[in-house]
Amino acid sequence: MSTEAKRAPAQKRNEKGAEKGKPGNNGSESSPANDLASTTPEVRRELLTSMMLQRRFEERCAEAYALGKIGGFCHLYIGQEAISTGVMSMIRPDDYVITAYRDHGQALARGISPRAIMAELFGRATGCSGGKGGSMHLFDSETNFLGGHGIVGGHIPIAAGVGFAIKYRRGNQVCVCSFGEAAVNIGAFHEALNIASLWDLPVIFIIENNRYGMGTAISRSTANEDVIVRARGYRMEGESVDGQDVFAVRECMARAVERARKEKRPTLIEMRTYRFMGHSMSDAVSGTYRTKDELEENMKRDPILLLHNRIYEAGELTEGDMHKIDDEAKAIAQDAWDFADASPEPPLEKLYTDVYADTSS
Amino acid sequence: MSTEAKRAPAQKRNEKGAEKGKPGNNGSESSPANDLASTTPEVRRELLTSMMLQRRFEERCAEAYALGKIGGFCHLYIGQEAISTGVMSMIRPDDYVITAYRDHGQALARGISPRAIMAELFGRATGCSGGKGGSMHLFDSETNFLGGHGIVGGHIPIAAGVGFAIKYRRGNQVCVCSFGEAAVNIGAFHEALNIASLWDLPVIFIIENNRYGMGTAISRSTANEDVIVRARGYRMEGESVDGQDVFAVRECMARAVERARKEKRPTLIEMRTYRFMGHSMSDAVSGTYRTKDELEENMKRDPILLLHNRIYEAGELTEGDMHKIDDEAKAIAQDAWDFADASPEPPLEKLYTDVYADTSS
Amino acid sequence: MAVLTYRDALTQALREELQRDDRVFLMGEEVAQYNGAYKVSKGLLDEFGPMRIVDTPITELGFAGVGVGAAMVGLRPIVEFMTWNFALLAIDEVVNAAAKMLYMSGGQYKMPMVFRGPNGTALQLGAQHSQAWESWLAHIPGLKVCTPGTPADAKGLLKSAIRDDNPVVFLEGEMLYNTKGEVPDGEHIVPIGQAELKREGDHCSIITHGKMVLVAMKVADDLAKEGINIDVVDLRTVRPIDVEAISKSVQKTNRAVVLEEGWEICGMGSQVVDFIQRECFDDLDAPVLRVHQEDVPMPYAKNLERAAKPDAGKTIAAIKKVMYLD
Amino acid sequence: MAVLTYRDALTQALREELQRDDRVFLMGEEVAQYNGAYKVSKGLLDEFGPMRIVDTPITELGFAGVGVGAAMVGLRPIVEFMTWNFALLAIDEVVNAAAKMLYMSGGQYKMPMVFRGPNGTALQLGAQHSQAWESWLAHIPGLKVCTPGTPADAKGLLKSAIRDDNPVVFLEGEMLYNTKGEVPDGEHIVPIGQAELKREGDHCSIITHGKMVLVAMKVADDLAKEGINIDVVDLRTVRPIDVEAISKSVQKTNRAVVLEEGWEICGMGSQVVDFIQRECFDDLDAPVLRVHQEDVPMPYAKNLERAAKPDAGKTIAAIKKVMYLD
Ligand SMILES: Cc1ncc(C[n+]2csc(CCOP(=O)(O)OP(=O)(O)O)c2C)c(N)n1
Ligand SMILES: Cc1ncc(C[n+]2csc(CCOP(=O)(O)OP(=O)(O)O)c2C)c(N)n1
Ligand SMILES: [Mg+2]
Ligand SMILES: [Mg+2]
Repeated sequence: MSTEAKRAPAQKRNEKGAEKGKPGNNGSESSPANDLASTTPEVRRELLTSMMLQRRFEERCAEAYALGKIGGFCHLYIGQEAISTGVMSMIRPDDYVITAYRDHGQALARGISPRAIMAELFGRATGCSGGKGGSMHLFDSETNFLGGHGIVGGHIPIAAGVGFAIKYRRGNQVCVCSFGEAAVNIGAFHEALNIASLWDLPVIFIIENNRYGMGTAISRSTANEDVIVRARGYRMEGESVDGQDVFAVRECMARAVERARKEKRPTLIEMRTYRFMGHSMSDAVSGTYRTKDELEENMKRDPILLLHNRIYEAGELTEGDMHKIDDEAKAIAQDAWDFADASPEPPLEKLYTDVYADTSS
Repeated sequence: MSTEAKRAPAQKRNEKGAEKGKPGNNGSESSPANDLASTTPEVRRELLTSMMLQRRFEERCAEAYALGKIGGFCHLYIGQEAISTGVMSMIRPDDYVITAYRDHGQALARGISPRAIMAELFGRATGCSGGKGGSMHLFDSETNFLGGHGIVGGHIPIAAGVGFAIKYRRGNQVCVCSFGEAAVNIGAFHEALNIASLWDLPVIFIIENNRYGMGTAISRSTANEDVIVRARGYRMEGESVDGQDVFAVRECMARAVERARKEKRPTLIEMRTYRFMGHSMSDAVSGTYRTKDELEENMKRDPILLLHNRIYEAGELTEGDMHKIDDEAKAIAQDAWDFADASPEPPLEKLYTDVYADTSS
Repeated sequence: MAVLTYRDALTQALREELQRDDRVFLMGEEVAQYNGAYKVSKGLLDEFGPMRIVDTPITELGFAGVGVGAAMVGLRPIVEFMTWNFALLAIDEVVNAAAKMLYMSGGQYKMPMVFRGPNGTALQLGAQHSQAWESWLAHIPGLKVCTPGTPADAKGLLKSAIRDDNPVVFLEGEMLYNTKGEVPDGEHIVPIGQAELKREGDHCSIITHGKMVLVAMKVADDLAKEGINIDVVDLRTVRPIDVEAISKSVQKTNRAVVLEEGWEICGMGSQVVDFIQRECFDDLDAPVLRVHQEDVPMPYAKNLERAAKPDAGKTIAAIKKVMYLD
Repeated sequence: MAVLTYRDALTQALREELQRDDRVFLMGEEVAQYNGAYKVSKGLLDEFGPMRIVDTPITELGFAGVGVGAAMVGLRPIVEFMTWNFALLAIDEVVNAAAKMLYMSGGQYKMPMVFRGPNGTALQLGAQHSQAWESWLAHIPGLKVCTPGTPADAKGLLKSAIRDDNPVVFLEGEMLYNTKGEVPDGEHIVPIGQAELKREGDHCSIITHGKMVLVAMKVADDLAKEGINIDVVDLRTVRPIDVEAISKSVQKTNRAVVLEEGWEICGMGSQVVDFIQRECFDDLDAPVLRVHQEDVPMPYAKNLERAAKPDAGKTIAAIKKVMYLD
């Protein structure tokens, strides 16, 4: 099916708003994992395009936040883009995705329209959550994007529930659930992983280990820093992978997806990454909890740079192509900004809608 | 220090109510674990006495419950007495004990007066909790018995807090916290164990694995039945032991107590046991969830029988001695019953006291 | 009409809805193999199998979240809490997830689910097992809250709750399970949000719900002998709350006592009083009085527990006070 | 008197009590190395060290329980929740353990501890991060609940809370931390349970607490210009609640509006209304009206959020209504 894998990136998935820069779906059921993860120049270019879009998009988010166009908490994903892009590139449109509050990158990589996302951050009626959710609560039923959740760990049992529904309906989708490394200490993580393994639910739990929960290093929050060991406690397959390497992410996702679709078993994956910005726009980038040196050291492993170099050295793209990809990303981000900025605020009567559905079965 | 170990059993610890049938304290700091756990005929006799008291006492509880003298939920410990007795025999009076709602055996073994316990079960003013707690909430500040808690897992973080206080004061006590195997799946267990290991707290967490949580076999609640594997996830020492063998319990407790006092490290211990009665007095002993055969098979490993045989075969006690121990236990239980039955209900004004302490620092 | 226990009425509702819609499933501790801690799900495992009658580990937060996730993608979970005391551990999933999902997602994700189980005090279960949570749950927009006091309402409301596309909190009573009452045969539905005038009288209104409905009816019987006629308004659901039914009764009787099982401060009764004084300010001949649990954790001792609970005696005293008969 | 921010007043109280009693310690997420998510514990790690200023993992249930255990054996923990929204995960330890321990143990185990952190709405934080919990917490016997609205009350009440031998819930306001006010120099203590008349007027009473005190003062200023004089009763603590202060004010003004940040149903205001109609039935010239958050989860969009919150405009409208000026 590597042909499908090849064709997939072209496939357009999202209906809302703009039509630009989404990575495709390389999911498949029959072929061996390695095949699935293997890439072609075209796929590699799509991956870079996806990561670049997230980067440029969030740079504009930072700008908009400074201008007061975005309010509340705004958690940027910059530095972790290889994970969202690698993960989303390995699943199907009918699979499910759920994540925490650091959700811009996941949402873009999944294929929610940049316009709808930016409009949501601006609190506009055209936002993917109608302006009611905000940065932490991006939702999009068309791409099975189940949010955007603000309570650390709170969405992990929800992911198990989605897995339960898939099993209940004898479906072969998977549910991908990502969260930070600091969330592994909270009860919801523990309860959900036990249930997912006990009941054989097709859920892929992804720990995005960026080494800090706000200002707390993993060594100060987690008794056993080798978090993946916990998988054994739940009789679950566990893997650790370099989250800055999009190819490594894809390979291990391929195994997890196969496991979920074929064996109906969950997987816990630790993806080692690093947060290049502050915890949120209102937090310092470095300071009491991490040094500038550490930051700079880690920025040398910028996932976009790594992928760029791989592609460039392979001679697949010229400087010109690179600039084109970058310019496109910037253009999409600009388009999203313009769209959001021109969009109306939600009408006041919306305040009282969506509290209750007026339907029943 | 084995002399101290020998003398200890005689030592009387509790002030409240009757003065009978408490196991002693063989705790110590300097001698190797094996020494500590080693027993003499006198100690073995004390252990049997302690276990026999719990058995006879709870047989009367069942009777009192049937007569309506005890109300609410009443969870009997029958079949698990080697654990309470073995554990309590290895700690000091200044150590702390906290457990769940199945607390009669732990309370008796710790040395709370049988009178005060039975009076509590009868809901009388002379009860160890003034009649306000009941079967699930036995408390006794004189023996550092911190309850008696009814929310599954709820007391596990509390135990970590006691360990924190010991560390805060640079003390060398330990806190012993026991709970059922079904509690290992709940968030509070997970959060507490991570904290206890992360902060080096002197807490001994004991899983009393009687294989069922109410009507649910461990295989239906716990993804990895080998629960002790979880200890690794918290970088914690873990041990499994035959909870029907009081000597095995003492030996592994000796190691855990040393670890807590000297290395200030927590331990997770699985003690394999079996519940001979129904989950509570209102639940069936066997039925949809376990067979009569399984029950009978397990009753062959009655911890009291096992200890009795060991002692008897060693020729340390005659039939006569045995009867004497049993008669004493029955007499203490009868005395507790009479004391409780003759005790007054709490005066009505007590309804409004103890809601708030009227003191401040 | 058949006479059923409250328990059997609930079991019937569950069975009928499980038969009617295969997206409906029941999940909770001991609901399957054990037939339910209080036997409400008796026989359902045999009829519907382990995929639809699901025993869970003791992980309230976890399985409440599983329910939320399943509801998000179109199943219709019924999450049973063995008792609502344990639901405190899961309250984040109920309040921060289930109640807000439709709103946060701008209307994209409905939550067709029910959270149910026994609420309030049984007998001598002590402080941690004897709490009534309706005022907490009614506080939360996004939730609906049912508090049936009779077998007929238990069946009719549970069927409505299961069919509702919103998260519905369904509060039962351990002490109610064995009570009996007539239940209409065939399809019996009680709409959420409608109170019922369970007894007519023009001297004083008792506004109540849930378990306390039985106490109110007894009080009405006792006082009838003294020639005092009580209007008993059973709210049946406390969110949404039927303000019109309350006003109608108080405008007729000009006097009201609000009876509830839980604690006083910010209890359901305080909200009912607020509605009454706003809607019936000029109708009231006396301040509205409330009867509720004493402001203490529930004690174990039988005599103390009895004294702590609201009862007929306290209610009658309150009624005589608002009627200036004391 | 020094002029301090609400934040600095809290920091002062913490520092003074940490110095006064070495059994006192502060525990929570980011309280130490990060100086607190809202910088309330700034500098305390340097002064008191890591054993007394303790960073915790993100495990609200776990560290709240750690606080309970430490308090049980004689320490005096101050447990900080980064915000009270997250405390829902820990509510079992607050309600079922801390609030009941003294009672369940028949008076043997005191709970000298404080649970504190920001409560209510900030700016555009969305549904899961914008909730006011005082009515839930005030519902629970065994807890005391403080809701200071000014720097002086923040300092004085926090010191009382830390010295109290009972579990005290201390609700701060993210939007209050930067507000300034005069704080008495030296040992300044505000007793728990005493309201303060923050403004005198005889036309109408505003009963409020916490963040809304500032709104009430603004309303009083605005209305003064129209010749309407408002009595502003700041409850300061909502459990225990100073019913006498409420009655005194309403008996003088014969009119009242209850202003709170949270939701309507079973909110604090409903309880205040209940007290008023019982204590001041014959004094009232109009029904008591309430101002509160709209009955919806908090939306993110700026315009919707503004419309959802209680504010001066809504409060003035309510006052004019009870004064029949509309
Ligand atoms: C239950 C809960 N506690 C605290 C918070 C505040 N908070 C938001 S994010 C965060 C850090 C989470 O770190 P991590 O899980 O590693 O994810 P990351 O931010 O690094 O992506 C904290 C403490 C919260 N949202 N929920
Ligand atoms: C949080 C919570 N959920 C459910 C219950 C009801 N309950 C009481 S005991 C029990 C079973 C616990 O089993 P286990 O932990 O193995 O202890 P055991 O009873 O076997 O000693 C349950 C489900 C409870 N008390 N607390
Ligand atoms: Mg992190
Ligand atoms: Mg068990």
